[in-house]
Amino acid sequence: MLIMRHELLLVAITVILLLVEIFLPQDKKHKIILPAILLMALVTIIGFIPGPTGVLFGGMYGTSPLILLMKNILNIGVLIIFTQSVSWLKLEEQKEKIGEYFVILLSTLIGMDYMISSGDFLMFYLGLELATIPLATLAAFERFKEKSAEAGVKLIFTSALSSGILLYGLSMIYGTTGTVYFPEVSAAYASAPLQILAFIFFFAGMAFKISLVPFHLWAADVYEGAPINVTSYLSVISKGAAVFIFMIILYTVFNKIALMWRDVIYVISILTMTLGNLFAMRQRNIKRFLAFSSIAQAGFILLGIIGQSQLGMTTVVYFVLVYIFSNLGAFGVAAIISSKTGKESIDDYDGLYRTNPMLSLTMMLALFSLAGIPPVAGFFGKFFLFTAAAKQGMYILVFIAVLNTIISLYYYLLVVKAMFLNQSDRPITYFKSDVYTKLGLAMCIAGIIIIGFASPVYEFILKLSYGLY
Amino acid sequence: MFEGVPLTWFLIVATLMFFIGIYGFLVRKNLITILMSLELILNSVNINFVAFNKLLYPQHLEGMFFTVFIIAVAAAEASVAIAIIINIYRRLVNIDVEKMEEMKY
Amino acid sequence: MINFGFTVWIVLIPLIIFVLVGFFGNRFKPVVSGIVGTSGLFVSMALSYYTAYQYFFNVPRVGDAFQKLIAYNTVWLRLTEKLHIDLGVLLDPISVMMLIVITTVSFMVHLYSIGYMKGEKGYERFFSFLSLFSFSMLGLVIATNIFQMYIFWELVGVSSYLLIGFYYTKDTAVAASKKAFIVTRFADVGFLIGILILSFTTGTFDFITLTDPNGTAITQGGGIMFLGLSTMTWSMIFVFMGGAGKSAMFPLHIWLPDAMEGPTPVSALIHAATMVVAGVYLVARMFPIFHFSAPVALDVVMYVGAFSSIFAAVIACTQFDIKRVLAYSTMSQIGLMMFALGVSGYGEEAGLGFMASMFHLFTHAFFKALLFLGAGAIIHAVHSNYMNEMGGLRKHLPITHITFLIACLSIAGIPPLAGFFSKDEILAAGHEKSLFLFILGLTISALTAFYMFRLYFSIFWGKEQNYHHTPHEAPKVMTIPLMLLALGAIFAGLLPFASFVTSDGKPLAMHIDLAIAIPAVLVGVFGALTAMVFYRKETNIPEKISTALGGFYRAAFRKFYMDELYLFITRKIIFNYVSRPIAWFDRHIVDGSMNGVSYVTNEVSTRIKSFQSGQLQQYAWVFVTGAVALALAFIYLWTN
Amino acid sequence: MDILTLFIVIPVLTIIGIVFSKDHKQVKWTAAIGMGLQLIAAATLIILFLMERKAGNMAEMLFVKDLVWFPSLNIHYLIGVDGVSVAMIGLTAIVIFAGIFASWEVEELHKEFFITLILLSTGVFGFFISLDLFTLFLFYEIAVIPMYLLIGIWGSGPREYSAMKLTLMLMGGSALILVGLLGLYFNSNPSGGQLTFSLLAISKVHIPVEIQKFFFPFLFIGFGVLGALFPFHTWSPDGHASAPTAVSMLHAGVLMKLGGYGCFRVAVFLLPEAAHELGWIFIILTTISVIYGALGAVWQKDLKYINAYSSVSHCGMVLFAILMFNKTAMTGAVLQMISHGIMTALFFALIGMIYGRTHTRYINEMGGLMKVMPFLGVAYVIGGLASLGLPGFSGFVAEMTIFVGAFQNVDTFHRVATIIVVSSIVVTAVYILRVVGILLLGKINNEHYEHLGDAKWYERVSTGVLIFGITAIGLAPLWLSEMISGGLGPIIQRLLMASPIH
Repeated sequence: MLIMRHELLLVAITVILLLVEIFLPQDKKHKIILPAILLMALVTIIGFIPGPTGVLFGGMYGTSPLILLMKNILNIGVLIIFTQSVSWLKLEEQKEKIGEYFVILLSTLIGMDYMISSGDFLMFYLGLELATIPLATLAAFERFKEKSAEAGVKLIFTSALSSGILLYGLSMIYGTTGTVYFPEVSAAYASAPLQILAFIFFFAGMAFKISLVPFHLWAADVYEGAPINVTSYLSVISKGAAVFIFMIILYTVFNKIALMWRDVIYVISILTMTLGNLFAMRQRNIKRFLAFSSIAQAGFILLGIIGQSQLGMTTVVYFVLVYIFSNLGAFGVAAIISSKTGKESIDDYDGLYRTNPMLSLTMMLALFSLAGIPPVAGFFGKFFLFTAAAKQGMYILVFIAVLNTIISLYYYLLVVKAMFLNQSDRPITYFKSDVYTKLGLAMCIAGIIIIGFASPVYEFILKLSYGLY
Repeated sequence: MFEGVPLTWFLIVATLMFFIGIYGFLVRKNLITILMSLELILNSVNINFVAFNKLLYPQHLEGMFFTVFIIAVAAAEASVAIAIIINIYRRLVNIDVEKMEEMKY
Repeated sequence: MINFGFTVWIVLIPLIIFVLVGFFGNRFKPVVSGIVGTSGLFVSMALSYYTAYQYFFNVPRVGDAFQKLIAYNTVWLRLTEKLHIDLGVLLDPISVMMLIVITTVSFMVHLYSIGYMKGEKGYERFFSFLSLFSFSMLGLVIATNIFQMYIFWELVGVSSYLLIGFYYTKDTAVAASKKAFIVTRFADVGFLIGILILSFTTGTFDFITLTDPNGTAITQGGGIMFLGLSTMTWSMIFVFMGGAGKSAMFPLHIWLPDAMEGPTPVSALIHAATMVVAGVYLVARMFPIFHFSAPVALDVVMYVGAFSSIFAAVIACTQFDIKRVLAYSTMSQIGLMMFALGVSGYGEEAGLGFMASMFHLFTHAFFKALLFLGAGAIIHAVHSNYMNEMGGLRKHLPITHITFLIACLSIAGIPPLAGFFSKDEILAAGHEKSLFLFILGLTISALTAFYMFRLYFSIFWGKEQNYHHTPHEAPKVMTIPLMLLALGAIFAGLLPFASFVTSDGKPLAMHIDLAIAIPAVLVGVFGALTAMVFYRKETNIPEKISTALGGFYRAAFRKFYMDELYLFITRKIIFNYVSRPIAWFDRHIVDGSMNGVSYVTNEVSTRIKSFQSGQLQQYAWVFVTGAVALALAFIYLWTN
Repeated sequence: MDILTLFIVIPVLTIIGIVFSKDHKQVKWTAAIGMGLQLIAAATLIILFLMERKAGNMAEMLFVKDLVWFPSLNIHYLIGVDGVSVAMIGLTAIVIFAGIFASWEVEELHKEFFITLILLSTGVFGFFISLDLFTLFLFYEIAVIPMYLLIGIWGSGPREYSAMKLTLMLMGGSALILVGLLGLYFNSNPSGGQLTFSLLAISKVHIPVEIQKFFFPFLFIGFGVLGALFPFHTWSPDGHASAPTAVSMLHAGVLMKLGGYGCFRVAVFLLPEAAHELGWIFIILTTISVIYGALGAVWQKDLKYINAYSSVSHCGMVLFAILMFNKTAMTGAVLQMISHGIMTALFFALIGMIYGRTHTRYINEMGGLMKVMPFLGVAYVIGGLASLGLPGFSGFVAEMTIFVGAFQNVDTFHRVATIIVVSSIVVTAVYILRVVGILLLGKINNEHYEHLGDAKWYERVSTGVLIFGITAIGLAPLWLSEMISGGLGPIIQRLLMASPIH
């Protein structure tokens, strides 16, 4: 019972929120915000309490300390997103749908938890679908904006197609190995052509979720169309979860054909980093800009996965943690600005420092962390990723990755330039942000600054990741 | 009556359905018909699963379970897709997939 | 044997004055800094006379040769294990002689400029720079090692730059000072390369080990051949290049005439007596190496010296600016000194050339300084530099007239005066080497006599010009140095110079060989008479002769177009065809390539913009083809 | 709290002090006091170091402190100093102290200006004391990034363009260094033991020559980009021209020395065989950059460009001397780093002050300023003569050590390169005197320059400190050169062992 505590707790609070939402009168819907955040905080804290781990449902569901850590990281991310979406939820259009937002978000989180701790492809598929389908509704959340509707359509259709291709791959796996349980599949797996086809189709399905290059085209439009908090959720939590399960499956199920998928990832990561950066250079809309930046970051994460070692796994988990804090920092600022002033273009950020300095400092720190500049955590994250890749002797790949960090530094500095250097006659006027946003941004800044220097964080992850490999 | 039909025939039919579905997805203009081609893809995978389970590994029924769940999930997916299509229709008064390109480059 | 530690003060006093006057001069009345500067120099002069007396008379001699004494030495900078730069005081005949010359002339010039510079703006700045110059020149002379000499060599170059550019509001003065510094700087690079080669082959900077005839440096220095000449010869040629730059020898002489832009006392001190002889002193200091290890370099010294001397003498005859005439005469006389060193051998008798050159340096310092100070007094009175604007001044400036005459006689080599003795020794040394050189020497002395007396007669005799206010004799404080220097010019020749300063330290019997003396005097008198005929009264003979000589005269007058050549090289070649293209290259090619990289990335990103077309089906198409392509590629790769 | 970490703590405390100070005056004085303390700390460090050495403590690194940071990757906060790094810390302290006084009149966002400036200097101090490659790289990047904000916000002219170009090129360099560091890390223990980032440990290990030859270009060009190696120097003229005074002082004076120090401490010390093999390529590049920088400076019109090109030339000389692989030349390289650091800082300070008065940096528009501002004029002439290599100033000491050191190599290739570099001092003389002649001497060609004021007290402090620095080293260089050459023992020994007997 206790083994599945993360999912059960989430289900519990979802049900509680549903009940609360039913009994709230029409005009008091915003009352649900405080309990939702408190409950989420409670779940996050309880998640950290060490407890038993093991296998349930005859191998379909299995947890290990690392998987628990991954779930806790996702919980922290969702908590920050909740705090950041408050000012958006209080707007006029979302007044009566606040409860739905929380419930749907939590259900996708439950789906991700199941996906991460899945022991066989069926549970993995169910978790995946539970994580993606509700997201489409969230993407289309703002009913009065065409962009949001278009984003919803694009998301639901491409995700359906990708799950179709994924399933075709799974069926081939089942066909060739006769089983869907991970341990048995990995035992029976050889590099027969059909099995390679199956792996590639599985890879395509996952690549869609992590928005790796040939499968990333949906990301930019959906990120731009969806409401900003949903975009941050998509780019951080859904991508993080997908990365986690992708890595686990690669290391456990497909370890027999490790040499093969290492080359696949080598090619894809170069493509992703370069194309992500090339597109991000030209963006003027902050959401689309952060979309392409997160695509490029996905390319960097692949460097860790290519490490194929305990070091690789640790650096990926560590980088995702740092990535969550830095990305949510940037998205938090963009969210509060867009909800308060409706402005979403980088040119509107001109002269931001002179009007509200604290916001622009947070944005700068977040961007520097994304770019990998010391002393913030991003530098450590990126450096360790490169160490993992270099451990495999792939110095050329590291060099290409490092060149890409320079291009990424260029467009991150473009935003910093807008905020600090450019003068503007009508900058975004000063506004006070509410308590929740301040709390959310404070958590991000704390994360960015502390995780870098605090070596115990990295060491803790390393200790946990002995099991899997 | 299945004893006579070998596994390969099933696979051929499934693959054909799969690629017809993809072709439909890429070519059709109306969102609903795209949704239909999606269902086609999912059902082709069901055939695959059932065929493999029945003919190759009859002793335990993972394939069947898989198919049941796929059908359930496909239903959920279809319902959400149609809801969004209705939402699009309310906003753009048409559901031509080429018109939906406000966000690009 | 007395301790010569005090000699350090000879050098340090001018430095202290430079610092004091430099920082606090403008707080007091100008004349205060004048007095402070002059008294400081007086103390140095007294000390150096005392040192000379002690050195020449009280120091025991080994095998009756003067010994090189290290009075003081500290390590300034340690380079490699063997090579270290020290700062110290080295006393030996030539350095003590130079101490006397520098301090005396410097004191006279200090005294003179109290009067000359009265009323000038930046009076204290002038005196601080003068003491800076004296400090660096004294430092150069008493150097214990070649690197210390190089250090003070540069300091001398800078102080001459500062002093030439004293009237810094005058553009010509600024240009002249810049030219002087750059040309000497160019020569110093040669000097530095010479030092580097020398130090690498011999492994030491120290003069004593370097110049000891049977020391390690000379005996095994020859060694490796490089492009036909031994490394020692190469190093000596480069070292001489440094000396040639400072002493305005032929290829590097262009800065000396322009250096006349500086105030006249500066020209008197720097461009007559001290700085320009630094090159001669350098060759004298390194003479044993020149003689034993690099005879070829010695010949180079001789030819350069001879040619510069004749070249300058010819130009001097055509110039009208009296300071330019004196400048070219200095160049010619120094050419003679170099020539004398070039022809000299080593040892008692063979070292005649060496002794003659030093002797000429000694006497030349006095009468050339006198000539320049005299010229200063004349310019002070007439407010113009040009000969043709002067005439008949002997009535107005009696003292200057007499002292100027003595100096002219002395430089022309008329017997009782100092010039005769030293020039006679040079001609004797030249005679020993070869007859042709002796004749060359004679022609140079003739030309010298001619242009000196051309100068004398056209200033003091000839028609009186209409001066806007009648020229008045210079004040007392200016005429006293003139008279003292005149005494020097007269009696310096009588000193038994050979018993003190010789190539190997052993005294040399000095005798006047009539066979050389008579032709020299005759030639001198002949030159003077021709000048008298030309210029004593208003005649048109000079114009007729100059038109007769035609092209040659015009070329000589235009200084053989050397200035234009240098200007062409620096202005045209270096500026337009070297540094401008480099600046352009840097801005466009190197910088351009960096910008090009960023341009290409931007271009690529706009070009692939359409990849993200917004069409859902296009996304799906890329999705499927991507997956299928990946699958086919890896199936193909992995199955066979 | 050992003395070395003090160099990180003092700037951080100053930054905190500035954050809490209210008006412009308080900000300025906190910054000044902070950096004054830093200068005192540097002086005490030098004295302590010399006493320690005199007391016979011949350990390679002194005041070593080792805190484990990431146990699994064996990353330590390992700090320690030898002769060279003590000298560089002294240089940084002087330049930042003068920089603070040179930016006394920064009005716009003055609090942020001083914070970023001191953050930059923290990065530099950290760089010079750290012995662990990871911490070294961390401080290196901290020192580079504030440049963007400093040039971008407070700069002049095409500031965005040059700020972006400078940051991207320097980060490009640091990218190369990163690859090199990882290469070193993964080859730091061929016998299969615990991999380490520590400089001292890697220097004890023999890395196979093939691997060395692969990583040496990465490291040398990486650090060379900051040390103005020939093709990668183009950020320096633009960057300095549009940077504010204190920033270009600190940048040209100290940051460019980070490049030289990095080449010397990481590239050559840890990969000696590769240094010998590939050294000749970089000798050609550095010789070009020496002559190229000098000749480039002759043609420039803008004061800052002239100084920027001269910095390229002098820094090229530093890298050239490092590649000579003998003790004298390397001591000369470090001396040149220090002397050029102070000199360029002096030049940029004066240019800033002149620009503050005449509001133009084009030399033909100005003239005869000596009469109007004698103090600045004299200071400029002193700076010019020092950079010219006049004895009595540090320039001469450094250049002579380099030339004598460079001459120790016998083969003609080295000799020709040395002679070219030696002849560069003539070109230096040409452009220095050209500027002094046009700018200071001659008649005033613009009537409303007549009433320009001379240097205020804080400008005198700033230039005074720097001029004292140059003359002190120039007159009594023995203690400094002994200290530096003391620190060079191990690297020279390694180079000798590694040098192929040809």
